[in-house]
Amino acid sequence: MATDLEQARQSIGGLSVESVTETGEGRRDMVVNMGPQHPSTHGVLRVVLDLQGENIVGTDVQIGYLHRGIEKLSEARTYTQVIPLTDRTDYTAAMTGNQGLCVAVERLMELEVPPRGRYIRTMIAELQRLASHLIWLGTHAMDIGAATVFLYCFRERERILDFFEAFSGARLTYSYYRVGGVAGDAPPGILQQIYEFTNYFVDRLAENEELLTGNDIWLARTQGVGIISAEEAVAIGLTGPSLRGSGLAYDIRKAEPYEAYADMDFEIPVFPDGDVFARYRVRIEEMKQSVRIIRQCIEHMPDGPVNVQDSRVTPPKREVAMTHMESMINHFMWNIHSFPTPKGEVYSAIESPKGELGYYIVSDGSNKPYRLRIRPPSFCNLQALPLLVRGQMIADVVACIGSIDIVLGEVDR
Amino acid sequence: MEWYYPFIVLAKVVIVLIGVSLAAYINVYFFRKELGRMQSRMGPNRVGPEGLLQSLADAVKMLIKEDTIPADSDRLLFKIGPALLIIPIFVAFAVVPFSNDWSFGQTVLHPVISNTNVGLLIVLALTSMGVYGVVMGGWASNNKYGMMGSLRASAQMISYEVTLGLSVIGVVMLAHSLNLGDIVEGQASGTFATWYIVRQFPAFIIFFAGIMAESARPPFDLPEAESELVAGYHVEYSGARFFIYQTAEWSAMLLWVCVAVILFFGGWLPPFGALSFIPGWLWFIAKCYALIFTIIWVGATWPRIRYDELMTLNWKVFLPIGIANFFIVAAWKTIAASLGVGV
Amino acid sequence: MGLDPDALLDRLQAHFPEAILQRAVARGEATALVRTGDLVAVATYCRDEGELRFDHLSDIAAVDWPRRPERFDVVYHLYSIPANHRLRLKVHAADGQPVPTVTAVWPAANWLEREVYDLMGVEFAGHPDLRRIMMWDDYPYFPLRKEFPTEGEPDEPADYHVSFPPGTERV
Amino acid sequence: MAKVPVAPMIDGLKVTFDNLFRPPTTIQFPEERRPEQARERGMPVLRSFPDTGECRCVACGLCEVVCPGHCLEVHAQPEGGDRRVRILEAYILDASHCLFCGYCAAACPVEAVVMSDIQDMAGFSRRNMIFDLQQLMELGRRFEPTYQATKGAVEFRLPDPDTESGRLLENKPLDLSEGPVERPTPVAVPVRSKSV
Repeated sequence: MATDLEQARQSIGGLSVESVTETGEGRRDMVVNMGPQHPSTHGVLRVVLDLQGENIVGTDVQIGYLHRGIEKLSEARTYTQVIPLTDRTDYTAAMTGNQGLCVAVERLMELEVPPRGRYIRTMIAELQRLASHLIWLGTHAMDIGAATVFLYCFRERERILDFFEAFSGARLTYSYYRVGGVAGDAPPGILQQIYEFTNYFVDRLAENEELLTGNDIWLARTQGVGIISAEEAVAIGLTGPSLRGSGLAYDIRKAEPYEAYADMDFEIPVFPDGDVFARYRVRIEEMKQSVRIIRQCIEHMPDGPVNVQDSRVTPPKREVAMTHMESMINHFMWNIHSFPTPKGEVYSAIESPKGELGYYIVSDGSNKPYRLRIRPPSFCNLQALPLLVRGQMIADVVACIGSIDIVLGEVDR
Repeated sequence: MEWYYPFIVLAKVVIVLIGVSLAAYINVYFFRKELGRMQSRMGPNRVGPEGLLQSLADAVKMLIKEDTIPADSDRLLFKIGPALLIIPIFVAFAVVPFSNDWSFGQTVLHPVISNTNVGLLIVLALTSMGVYGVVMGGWASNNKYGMMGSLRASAQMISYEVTLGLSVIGVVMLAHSLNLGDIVEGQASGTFATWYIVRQFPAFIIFFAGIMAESARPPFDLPEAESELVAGYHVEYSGARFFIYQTAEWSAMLLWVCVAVILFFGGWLPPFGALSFIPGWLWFIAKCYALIFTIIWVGATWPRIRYDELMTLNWKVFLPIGIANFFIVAAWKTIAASLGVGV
Repeated sequence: MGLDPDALLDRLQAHFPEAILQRAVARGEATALVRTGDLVAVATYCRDEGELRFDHLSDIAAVDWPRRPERFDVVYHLYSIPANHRLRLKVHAADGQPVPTVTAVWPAANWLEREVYDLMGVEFAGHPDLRRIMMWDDYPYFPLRKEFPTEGEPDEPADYHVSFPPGTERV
Repeated sequence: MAKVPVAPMIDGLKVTFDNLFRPPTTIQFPEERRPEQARERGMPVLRSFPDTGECRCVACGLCEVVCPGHCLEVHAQPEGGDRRVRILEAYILDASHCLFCGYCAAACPVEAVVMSDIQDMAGFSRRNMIFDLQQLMELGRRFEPTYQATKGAVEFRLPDPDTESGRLLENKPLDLSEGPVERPTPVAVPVRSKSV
């Protein structure tokens, strides 16, 4: 167990946390590679921990094991073809990956999605938030040792995936959003089922909360663990529920409403403590708010088209494709060339379940993005991990990783 | 002493060994099934009817798997680690009485291998030995997670030995004996009101937590906490040696449950005199499984406790309660003796 | 929303008449091209000035324009949580010309700059820990540059893609 | 852990105990399956005409173009010296690169390639994931009844019947007076299919 001083890398996000590796009390006994194969690093995260006993004196987070070059691949694909790639970024919330891209392209092309499309997209996004938070809750609880919650959460999530399958035909990589709308209108009867599901879900969420929120062991494991102050959180780039757990009410759904969020009545849960428990509470309360939004969407679901009425971006109908020479040419041209976008650049951010999901698109006027940059919330949130775990124990590292809700597919892209 | 006496002992040993091993596998099945149903799953249901042969299939699988020894490990310690854990536990079953005495005419058969006067001490002493197996296994595997697991295990088991020992002192003082059979007889009055769980409830809570920590059941499964230490002290073990570790863990739980039933739940005694037509060994088994059910239930519900909290809980909560319990029982006995009241 | 884009840029230009080389407003987004040497000063001003208060660095991206002498755009997306407005800062950088780091202004820039360095090859002067972050340490290319082929460099280890001429028997 | 475990922990025990008596939510997968959704996007397969057994594919190559994963290959040969007539020579799907996005099915003008309900594909070799024309047609024949049953809902990209997006130029509305044809046939275009 010789300590390799060469590995003493202190990557602590530029904040001045003094290195305690080799001096005096902060002596390091052991270097442990947590990951890339470890049950609770949520994929292929590698955390190099400098340990003194079970206490952590240094952290180096290493990523890149899942890097697939999605940004590079996008440059060789039309905007429509990029949509399936965005599924593969945050695969626990693939809908929001689609959504982020589509909102950005719509902003680039200055399109206005019709109301029904916006409502469906909002509802789907909130269902996706539920599904994503359920995975987070399950894995977070399992990391802390409550394996039962994990299975309960997946039980509820299956129901949501059933809805997604009815909408899109897939259970994980949906590719459901389209530029200017969605791929298809809601199947008949599904809205009623979703409404009934929300009632069921609220009960089940209360059950999960009973297992965790008041439990003394859970409190002992989460309260006062992984504290990050609001100033530090902003400085290190935390967004989403992780930031709101530090007491800052920054939510893009309120700050810069997109889709139909301007019409919705909901609150932004904020807890000021900045510890693991606060972030847990934020997400639990957020699920309740998501249920509210879903219900409002269904109650006020407008009629009409779900796609923008613009022949530039809306795919032609197949029925007419084979009836007329020109319509067939149009069909082929649209499918081969997709649609061009005006020259320019746009940065559009949406509130994904993990935080601020930004798409920066530079267009050179062609049908493919000249440069497509994804601002991944997980990536920026993971950067805060060394701050969260200072002075904690190994068991807390696991709790902290869970509490910032990272997905390595999005971190590495 | 009759000539056949050694054969009877030998027969008892064989029966207990087989019975304990069998019970360990039944427990694994019971555990999986109960956990499955609590988690809205089905549990094993593929191998055999209702999955009854799942544990057997797992055992066969583990026994025929390749047995790997990591490079640069301490091969000797790595090999004897599992044995050091399992042997003391099986030996300790020698002093556990499973039922009341059976009489065949003139002959009385004690359903215990060794009806010794210091049975409880032997159990405590032997189970303390088990920690060496864990420490050796974890340390010899030359794995950091294994070492941390074994460090945690040693600290946890040694600490909880203390409170465990302390919690049974009250029972021993009330029963005036360290013989496990006598402790059960000390609770006999026809109803469950004289069981020591009623008179020694705080001691039982400590004892219960202690046995969960000793047998590393969740929420005290820190030595092998899979989300932190991957698999803890047996992270490098595979095949037959892993199988021995698993068997030892389940047997240890069984042993502790048996002891708990004897100490606090009146062993084979029925809860009401009217129910005494049911044989004692059935009562014993029923009580054991009720306790195992509870252990699994708690493990399925509560999150894992953190290492420092585990220690805090032991030394700052359980130890003072145990000491207070000891003094209260001692004072009560002294007062009662001076008043001439039986206890 | 907070300040409108034009007012934002006016304020910035008033304070840095030299350093702001260009300004643009498109689709409600304000963009300022900053002289590379003045980046840290502008960034600090953006963060600290009373009405701007860009406390949140959303993103750092780099865009490659191979035919331009200063071929890289490094793009900083700023957001102000208290004031709720956004600003895009841009600097130009030639190949091999380092860009001053903003890690001292926003610690969040640490990984973002590392990623830009890793994938685009823009160096950041003064960065505390400029290592590769996605690719492995001795990887020889910068994969997001335009000259890097999408399918990977030819001398990389062969990937799993197999081409199947028609009639190939399936194994 | 300064406090003694209190009521909330007992509440948690109640939850797990309640679940002990609820029916399990899992299903026994290979024997039981979830009800299939009409829009299910499984593996792409090729349909053929039931009467002649010929593949519907007209070798236009549109699916190859729209595929984001570049997993489709359509090989066509001009018949004789006539460049206007293309014969489908080979159709190769590399399912290990397939994203299951359904773009090929959406783009196909003759509904030849469709997304089937085949979800459980597994093989011991990467080459097992490569399907040729005959295999895709065989799978398509098996899928045909399901396709007919769920056809309406599979129509995946038609958000609104009022969308006049079929027109080529915005100022030149399309004449739809003929009404939609009942079954699109390859005869309508100057290409024809021929299975190899």
